[in-house]
Amino acid sequence: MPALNDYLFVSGLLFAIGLAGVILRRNIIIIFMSLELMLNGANLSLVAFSRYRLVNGLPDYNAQALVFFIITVAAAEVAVGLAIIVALYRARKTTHVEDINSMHY
Amino acid sequence: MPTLLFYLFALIALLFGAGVIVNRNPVSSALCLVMSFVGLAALFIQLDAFLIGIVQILVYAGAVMVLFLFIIMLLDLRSEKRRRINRLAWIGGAGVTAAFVFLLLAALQNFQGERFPALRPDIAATLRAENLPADAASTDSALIALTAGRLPDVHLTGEVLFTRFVLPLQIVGALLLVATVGVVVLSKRRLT
Amino acid sequence: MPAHCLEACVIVLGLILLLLEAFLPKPPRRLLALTAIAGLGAVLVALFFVDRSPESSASLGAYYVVDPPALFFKGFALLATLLVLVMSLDYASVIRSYLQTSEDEPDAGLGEFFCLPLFTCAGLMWMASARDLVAIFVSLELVTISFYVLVAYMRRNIGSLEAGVKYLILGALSTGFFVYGVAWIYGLTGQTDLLRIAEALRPAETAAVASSTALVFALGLLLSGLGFKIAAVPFQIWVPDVYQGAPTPVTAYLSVASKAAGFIVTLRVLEPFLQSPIAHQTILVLLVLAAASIVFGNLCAIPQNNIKRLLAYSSIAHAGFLLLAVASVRSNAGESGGITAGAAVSFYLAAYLLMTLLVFLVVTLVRSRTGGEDLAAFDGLGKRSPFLAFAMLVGMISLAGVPLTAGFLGKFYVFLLALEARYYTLIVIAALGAAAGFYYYFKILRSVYWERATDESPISIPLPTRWAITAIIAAIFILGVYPQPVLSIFE
Amino acid sequence: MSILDFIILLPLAAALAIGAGLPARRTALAAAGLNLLLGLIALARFGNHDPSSGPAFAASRTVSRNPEIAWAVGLDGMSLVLLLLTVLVTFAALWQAGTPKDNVRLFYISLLLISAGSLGAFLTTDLFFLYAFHELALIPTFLLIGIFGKGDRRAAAWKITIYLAAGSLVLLAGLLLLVLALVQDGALTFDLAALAERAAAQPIGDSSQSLIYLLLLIGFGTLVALFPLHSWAAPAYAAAPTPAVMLHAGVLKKFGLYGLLRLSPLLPAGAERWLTLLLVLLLGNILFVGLVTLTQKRLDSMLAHSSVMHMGYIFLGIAAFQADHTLGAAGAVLLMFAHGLSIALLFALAGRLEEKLGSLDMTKLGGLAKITPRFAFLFGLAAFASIGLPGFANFTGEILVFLGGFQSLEPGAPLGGLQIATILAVWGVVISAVYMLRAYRAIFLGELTESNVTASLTDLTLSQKLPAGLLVAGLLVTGIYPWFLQRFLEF
Amino acid sequence: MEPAWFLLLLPLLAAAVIILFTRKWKTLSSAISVGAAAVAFLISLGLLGRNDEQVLAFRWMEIGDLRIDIGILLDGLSRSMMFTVTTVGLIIHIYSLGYMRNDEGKSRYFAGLSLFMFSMTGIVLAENFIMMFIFWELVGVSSYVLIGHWFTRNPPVEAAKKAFITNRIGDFGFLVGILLIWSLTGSLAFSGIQEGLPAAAAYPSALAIAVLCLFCGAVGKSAQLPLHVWLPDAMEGPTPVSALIHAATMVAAGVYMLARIGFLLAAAAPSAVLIAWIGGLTALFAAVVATQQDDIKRILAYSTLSQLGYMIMAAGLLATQAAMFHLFTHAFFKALLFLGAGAVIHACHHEQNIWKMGGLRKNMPLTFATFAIGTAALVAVPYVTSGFFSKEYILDAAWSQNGNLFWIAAIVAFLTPFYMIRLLLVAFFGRARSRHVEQAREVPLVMGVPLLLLAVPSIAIAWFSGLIEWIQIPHPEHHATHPIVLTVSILALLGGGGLAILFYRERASEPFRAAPVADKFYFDELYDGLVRYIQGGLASLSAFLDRSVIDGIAVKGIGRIAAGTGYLLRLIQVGNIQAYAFLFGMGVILTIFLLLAL
Repeated sequence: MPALNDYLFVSGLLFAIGLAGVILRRNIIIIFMSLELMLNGANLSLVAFSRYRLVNGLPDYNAQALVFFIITVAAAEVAVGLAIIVALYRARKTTHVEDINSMHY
Repeated sequence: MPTLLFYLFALIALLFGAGVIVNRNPVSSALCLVMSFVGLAALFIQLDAFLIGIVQILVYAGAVMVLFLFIIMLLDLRSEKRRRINRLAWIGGAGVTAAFVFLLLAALQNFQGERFPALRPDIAATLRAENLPADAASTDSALIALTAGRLPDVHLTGEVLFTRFVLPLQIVGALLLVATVGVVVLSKRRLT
Repeated sequence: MPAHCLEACVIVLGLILLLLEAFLPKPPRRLLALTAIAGLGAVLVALFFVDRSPESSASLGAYYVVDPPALFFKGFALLATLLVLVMSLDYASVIRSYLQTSEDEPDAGLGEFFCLPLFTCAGLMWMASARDLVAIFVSLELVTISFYVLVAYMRRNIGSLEAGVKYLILGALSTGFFVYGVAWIYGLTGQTDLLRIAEALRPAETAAVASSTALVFALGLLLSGLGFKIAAVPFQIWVPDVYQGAPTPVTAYLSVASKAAGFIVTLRVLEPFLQSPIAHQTILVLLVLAAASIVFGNLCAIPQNNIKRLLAYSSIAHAGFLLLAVASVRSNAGESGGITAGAAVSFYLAAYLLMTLLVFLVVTLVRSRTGGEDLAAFDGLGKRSPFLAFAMLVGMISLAGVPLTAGFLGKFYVFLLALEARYYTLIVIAALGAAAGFYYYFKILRSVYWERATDESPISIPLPTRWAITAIIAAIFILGVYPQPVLSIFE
Repeated sequence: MSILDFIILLPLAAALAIGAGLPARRTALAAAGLNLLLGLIALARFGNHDPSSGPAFAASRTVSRNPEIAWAVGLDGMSLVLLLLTVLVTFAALWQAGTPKDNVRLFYISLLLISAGSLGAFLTTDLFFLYAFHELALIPTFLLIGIFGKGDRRAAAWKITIYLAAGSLVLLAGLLLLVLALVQDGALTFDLAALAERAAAQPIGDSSQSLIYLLLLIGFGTLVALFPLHSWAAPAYAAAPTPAVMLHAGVLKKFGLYGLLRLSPLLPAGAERWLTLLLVLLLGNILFVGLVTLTQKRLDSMLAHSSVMHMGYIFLGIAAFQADHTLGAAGAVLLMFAHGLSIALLFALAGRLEEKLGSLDMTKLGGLAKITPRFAFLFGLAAFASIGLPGFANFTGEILVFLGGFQSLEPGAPLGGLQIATILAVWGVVISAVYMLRAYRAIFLGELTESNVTASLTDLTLSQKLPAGLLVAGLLVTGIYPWFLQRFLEF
Repeated sequence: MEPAWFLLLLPLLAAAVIILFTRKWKTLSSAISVGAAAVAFLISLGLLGRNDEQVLAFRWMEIGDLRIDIGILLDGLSRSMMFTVTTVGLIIHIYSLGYMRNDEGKSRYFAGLSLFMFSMTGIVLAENFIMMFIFWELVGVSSYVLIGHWFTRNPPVEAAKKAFITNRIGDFGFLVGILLIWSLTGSLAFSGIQEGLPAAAAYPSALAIAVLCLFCGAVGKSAQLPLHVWLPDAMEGPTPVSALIHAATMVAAGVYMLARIGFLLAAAAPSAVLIAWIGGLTALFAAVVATQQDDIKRILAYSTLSQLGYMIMAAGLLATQAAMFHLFTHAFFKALLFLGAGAVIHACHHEQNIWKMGGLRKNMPLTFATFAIGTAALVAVPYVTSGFFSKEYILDAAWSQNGNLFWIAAIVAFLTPFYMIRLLLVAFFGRARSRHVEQAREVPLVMGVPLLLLAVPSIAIAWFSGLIEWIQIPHPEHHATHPIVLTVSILALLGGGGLAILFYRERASEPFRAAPVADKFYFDELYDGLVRYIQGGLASLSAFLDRSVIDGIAVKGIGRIAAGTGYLLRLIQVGNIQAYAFLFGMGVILTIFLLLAL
C-alpha cells in the first residue's frame, strides 16, 4: 500500500498542474478548469490525511465533510463563473484573457 | 496490488490533468478533465472514502463537466487560433510551478514512509456502543455494520454533516441560493 | 435571544425580499431597498440586546463563537451593508442604464441588487463568529461568491464584466490556495478548530507537529488566501482593476466589508501561529507584507486620476497599516499597557468603514449626477454642493489621518503599538507612507475646492443619503475625540 | 466647564453657526470679540491664582482610559500670554478680513477654525490634544491659501500643507516615543503634568532622550520654519490672504515653539546633546534667512522672510532655557507674543496696501507717506517694533533672550556656544534694521512715484485703524510696562 | 512724586499729545512742545544746587533675582548734564518756532523734538545699562525722524537711514558690552557694577574687551572713526536739529556714557588708551576734512566731529572731568554756531555753500556778532572764551599722559582756527556772490534772541567760575596749566588763524583743492562698496542657495522621487489576468520562501 506522502505528492502535483494551467492558458474557460484541478488536488490531500490519521479506528469524517463542502462550493463557483463568462462573451465576443485588459496601471 | 492500482489511477489523474492544460481544443480539455476526475474518484475510493468518490463522479463528471461542455458548445468555442505564444508567460508559469513543486517536496520531507494504517472498526464499534443507549444499539445500522467489520461510510459522513456541521451546511445552503440567484441575474438575456 | 438568530433574521429578510421581487407583479424596488435598510437597522438594534453569554450558542461549538470581537464585527457588517444599500439607491439609475431593461418595467433586475448584499451580510456575520476552518471556509465562500455576482452585476458594462472576471479568476485562485492550506493544517494537526490547532501548535507539543517546514508551507498558503481578502501586497493585484470596474456601491462594500472580514479571520487564524514555534518568522513576514502594502499603496495612488482606482490603492495602503497592527499583536500581549492589537485593528476598521463609506457615498452621488469618476468630475464641487464638498473634506482628512478625526486615532493607535513593539523601520516607512497619503488625498480636495466646475448647477441630495452622510460625519468627529466607547468593547 | 472650554469652543460653535446659515462676518466678529473679552477676564482672574496649585481654570474629561487621554484644559503663565496673543490677533484679523467675492462662509469658517485650533493647542494640558488641535488648523490654511490666496497661491498652499503634514508626522513619532518612554506599570498617559512628574521621578535614558528630542526638534522645527526646514513659509505667507497670514504667522506658528518650550524640560539630556545643532540652525534663521530677506523685492515676501528670521531669536531663548537659563524662556514667550502682534500688524497693513495699489513691488512704490500719513505712521510703528525698538514688546523679549544667553556665565569664563550664538544674534538686529528701513524708505519716503498715485489710495479711516490700533496698543503696553505680563512668566 | 519724573515724562507726554491729538493745530503743537521743554528746564534748574545723590526706581521687569528698573540716578554728573540738555534744548525749541514757522510738518517736527528731549533725558538720568540702552536707541529713532523730517526729498531720507543703521552697528557693540559687563560684574545698575568691579578686575582682558564693546556704543553715537560717516550727512535735517542733536547734546551722549563708566575705564587701562587714540585720530581726521568743505553746515559738522574727538580722547585719558567740561562748553558755542549758520541759511533761502555767500557781515550784524563769538569760543581764544578753558584741560591731560596724543591735539588746535576763520572770512566778509545773499535780511527776534542767549555762556562761563561750581559741572579743580601747553595752544591759534587770513582774504573761490580731503578720504565710497559687494553679495548668494539647494533639491526633489516611484510601481498592474495570476503565484511562493528563510 502506498505511503501517505505518495498521495500528498500526487495531490500536490495536481494542484501544481492546475496552477500552471491558470498561469499559462489564455482561454478563460480552460483557466477555470485548471482552478477546478487545484481544488481537487486539495481534496485529495484532505482525504488522504483523513484516511491516514485514523480517529478511534476510523477515517476522520470531519475532513471528509470539509471535502464535501469544498465540492459543493466548487460547483457553485463554476456555475456563477460560467454565467459571468457567458455574459462576458455576449458583451465582448471573446473568452480570451488578453482581450480583457481595458483597465490597467 | 493496491500500490499498482494507486500508480495507475494517480497516473490517469495527473496525465489527463496535464492534458487539460496542453490541449488547444476546449472540448478535449474538458474531456481530459473528466478523465482526471474519474482517476481522482478512484483514488478516493481506494482511500475508503466511498461517498466522496461517488459524489466526485456525480458532481464533477456529471454536473460540472456537462456545464462546461454546454457552455463551450453554447459559445461555440473553436480551438484557440495559434497566437504568438507568450514566452514570458511560459517561463513565468513554468518557474512558479517548479518553485511550488520544490516547496511541496520540502514540506513532504517529514511524511517519509508513513505507513497505511489498517482500519479498526471494532474499536469504533465499542466506543459507539458505549455512547449509544442500550436499546438503540440493536437498531443502529452503523453499529451493526461496524461490528460486522464493514465501514458504513455514508452513514457516518451523513451523521457528521447533520450533527456537527449543521451550521456550515446551512451556510452552504445560503451560498447555493446566492449562486442560483446570481446565475439567473447574470445570464438572463432580457429582463421582463 | 441568542446571537445566532441575527444571521437567521438577515437571511429570512433576504428570502422574503427575494420572494417579493420574484412574485409581485410590479415589485416596488425602492421600497424593497428601504425595507432591507429598515430591517438591517432593526437587526443592528437587536444586536445590542442579544445574549452575550458564550453558552447561548454552545450547541454550534467552534462554528459559532460569541465574543466581543464577533459581536463588534457583526455590527460592523450590518452597518456597512445598510450604508451600502443607501448608496445603491443613489446608484440605481446607473445600474439601470447597464441592464438593458424593457421600457414597461425600467428597474427590473434592481431587486436582486438590493437583496444579494443581505446574504453577503449574513456571510460576514457568520465569519465574524467562525472559529473553525470549515466554518470560515464556507462563510468566506458565501461572501466571495455573492461578490462575484455583485461585481459583475452591470452585465452590459465592459468595466463591470472585466472586473467580474478578474475577481472571479483571482478569487478562485486564492480560494484554491486557502483550501490547500487548510488541508495541510488539518494534516499536520488533525484539527480544524483553531483552539485545538493552537493546542497542537504549542511549543510543548511541537513534537506532534511533524515539522516547521510543512507548517510554514501551510501557513504561507493560508496567508495567501487571507492576503487576497485584505488586499495586502503581494496579493493586492486584483484590487485596482476590480475596484475601478465594479459598481461603486459594490466597490465600497468590497473595500470595507470584505477587508474587515478578512482581518477578523486573519486575527483569529494567526492567533495559534503566534504562540507556536514559528511565531517569530510569522511576525516578520507580516511586517514585510505591511511595509510592502504601505509603500505600494501610497506611492501608486499618487499618479491616479480615477477616484475609485485611487481609493483602491489607498485601501491597499490602509491594509498595510492594519497589518502593522496585527503584527504588533504578540509583542504587547503581556507587559506594557496601551491597547491590544485586536482593539487597535477593530478601531482602525471602524474608522475606515466610516470614512470610506462617506467618501463612496459622495462618489456615488457625483457619479450618478455628473456621470464621471475621474477627479475632473469633482471640480468645483465646493461650489456645486458645499455639503457634499464638506463630506468629501471630512472623508479625506480622516483617511489622511488629520487629528480629531477617527482616521487619525486609528493610525495613532497603530503607531503606538508599532513603537511599543520597536518596529522602528516600519514606523519610518509608515510615516513616509502617511505623508504620501496627504499628497493624494489632498489632491482630491484640490479639485473639489480649487478648481472651477464646467457647469455650476447645484447637486440635489436624496434625504436618506443626506441623513447617512450627516450621521457619518458626526460619528467620525465623535470617535475622533472620544474613542473610549469603541475601545471599552475590547477591554 | 471651565472658562477655557468656552474660549476653545466658541470659535468652533461660531463656525458651525455660520455653516448653518448665520451671517458670516457678524457672527465671526461677535465670537472673536467675545473671546477677546473672555481672554481679558482670564487675565484679570489669573492674577489672584496661586501658581503653585497647578494651572488655573483646570478642567479635565477622560476620553480614553489606556492610553490615558483627556480633554484637559488649564492656564499657566505661558499659555496665558499666548491666549492673549491669539484672541487679540484673531479679533484684529477677523476685523481686517474683507468679504471675498464668493465662499464667504468658508472664508470665515476657516479663519475661526485656525483660531480655535491655536486656542486649543495653547490651552490644553494634554499632549494628545496639544498635537491634535494644531493639526486641525492645517486644513483651513490649505483652503484659505488655495481658494482665497493671491499670486502663486496653489503651489504655495500645496507646499505648506504637505510640508507641515510631513513635519507633524515626525513630531507625532517623537511625542509617542516620549509617552512610551514614560510608561509606568503599563499605564500610558498623555497628561503633561503626569508626564513631567514621571520624567522627574525617573528620567528617560540618555540615548532615547536624544532620539526623542531630535524628533521633536525636527517636528516642531518644521512647524516653526526652523532653518533649513523653512522653505514653506515665505511662499505661503506671500500668497495667503491677509487675515489668514495674520493668524498663521502671528499665532499658529508659535505652536512649535510653545511645544518645544513645554517639552524640553522633560528631556534635559537630549536638549543638551543637541544644543549645538539647535544653535547652528537658529543662527541659520537669523543670519542666513536674514540675508535672504535683504534681497526681497516684494513687501509681502520680505515680511514673510523676516518672520522666518525672527523665529531664530525665539529659538535662541529656548536654547538658553535648555541650558537652564530661565530668562531665556521668559524672553522667548514675550517674544512670541510680541512677534505675533507685530507681524500680524505688518501683514495687515501690507494687505491693505496691496488691495489699494494692487502691487507690493517695492521698486515701484515710493513717497506714500505724503498721501497717507496715518498709514505711514502706523506702518512705521510696526516696522520699528519688529526690529526690536525699545518701547515695543519685541525689545523686551529680545533683551531678555540676550540676557538669557549670558545668564549665570561664570565671570571670566570663556564664551560658550550659547554666548557666541547670542552675540551673532545681536548682529541680526542690525540686519533686520537694514531691510526694514530700506522697505519703509522705499514705500513711504522719498519722491512720490507716479505709478501709485491712485485716487483709490486714501488714508485709514477709524474703523480701519481699530484693529491696527489694538495690536499697537498691545505692543506698546507690553513694551513700556512688561512687568504686567512678565510677572506671570516664572520658570 | 519726584519732580525728576516729570523731567522724564513731560516731553514724552508732549510728544504723545501732539501725535495723537493736536497734529492738525500746528501752533498749539509747537506751544505744547516748547512748554514742556520750558518746564523741564525749570525742573532741572531746581535740581541744581543740591549735591546729594539719590536714586528713584520703578520696577520695569523682574525675573528671579534679576530686576531691571526704569530708574533715575541724580548726581552731579546727571544734574549738570541735565542742565546743559534742557537749557540748549529750550533755547533751540524757541529758535525752531521761528525757523520752522511755515513748515507744513511743524507738528511732526515738534513732536520729534519732544521725543528727543525725552530720550536724551532718559540717557542722562539712566540708573542702569538696560535703561541707558533703551533711551540710547530711542535717541537714535528721534534723530531718524528729525533728520528725515523733509521726507519727500531723497537726501534727508537716505541720511536718516544711514544715521540709524550706523548707530545700530554701534549699539550692537554696546549691547554685547552690556552683556559682557553683566556676566563679569553680575549687575546691570551702575552702582552694582561699581561694587562688582573688584571681582571683575580679576579678569583684566575680559574687562578690557567688555569696555571696548561698550565704547562701540559711543563710537556710534558720538560719530567717532570709523562710524563717523553718518554725522555730516545728518546735516540734511533742519538746522535747529543739527544744532541740538548733532552738535550739542545727542552726539555728546557717547562722551557722557564714558564719563558715567569712568570707573570702568580706569579699571581697563589698555582699552582706555585705545579709546583715547581713536578720539585723537577722529579729532585730527575731522579737522583736516573740515578745511576743504564748502557747505557751511558740513564744516561745522566736521568741527563737531573733531571736538567730540577731543572729548573722547580726554575720556580715554581718564580725564573725564575735562571731557565733561568741554562737552558742556562745546554744547553752548557749537549750538550757537549752528543756529547762526541756520540764521544765515534761513536768510539766504537755504543757500548753504559758503562760496556763494560773502559780505553777510553788513546784512546780518547780530548773527555775525554771535557767530563770531561762537567761533572765538571754538578756536579757544585765550582767557576770554569758555572753549579755551575746557580745551586747555584736555591738552593738559594729554601732555601729562601721552605725548603723541598731545601733539595730535596740538595739530587739531592749529587746524581748528584755520577752517573756522576760513569760514568766517568767506561767508561774512568780502562782497556778496549771489542775489539771495545780497537780499539777505537779519533774522526775526524769535531766532535772534536764542543766539544772544547762547552767546552769553560761551563767554561768561569763563569768568564766573562760581557758576560752574553751582552747576556742578565736573571740571578739574584749578591748577596752573602747564606753560608748554599754554604756549603751544596759543601758537596754534595764531598760526592757524593767520594762515587762514593769508589764504582766504578777499577770495571768491577755493584757491586750492585737495581732492582726497574734500572727498572725506573716500570713507563713504568705501562703505558703499562694502555694503554693495560684501553684504549684497552674501545676500544674493544665500538667496540663491535658499532657492536652488534647500527648496529646489531637498524639498522638491523628495516630492519628485516619491511621485516617480509611484509612477513606476503602478506599472505592475498590467491589467492582464495571466500576468496577475503569475504575480499572485509569485506572491505565494515568495511568502512561503520568506517564512522559510526568516
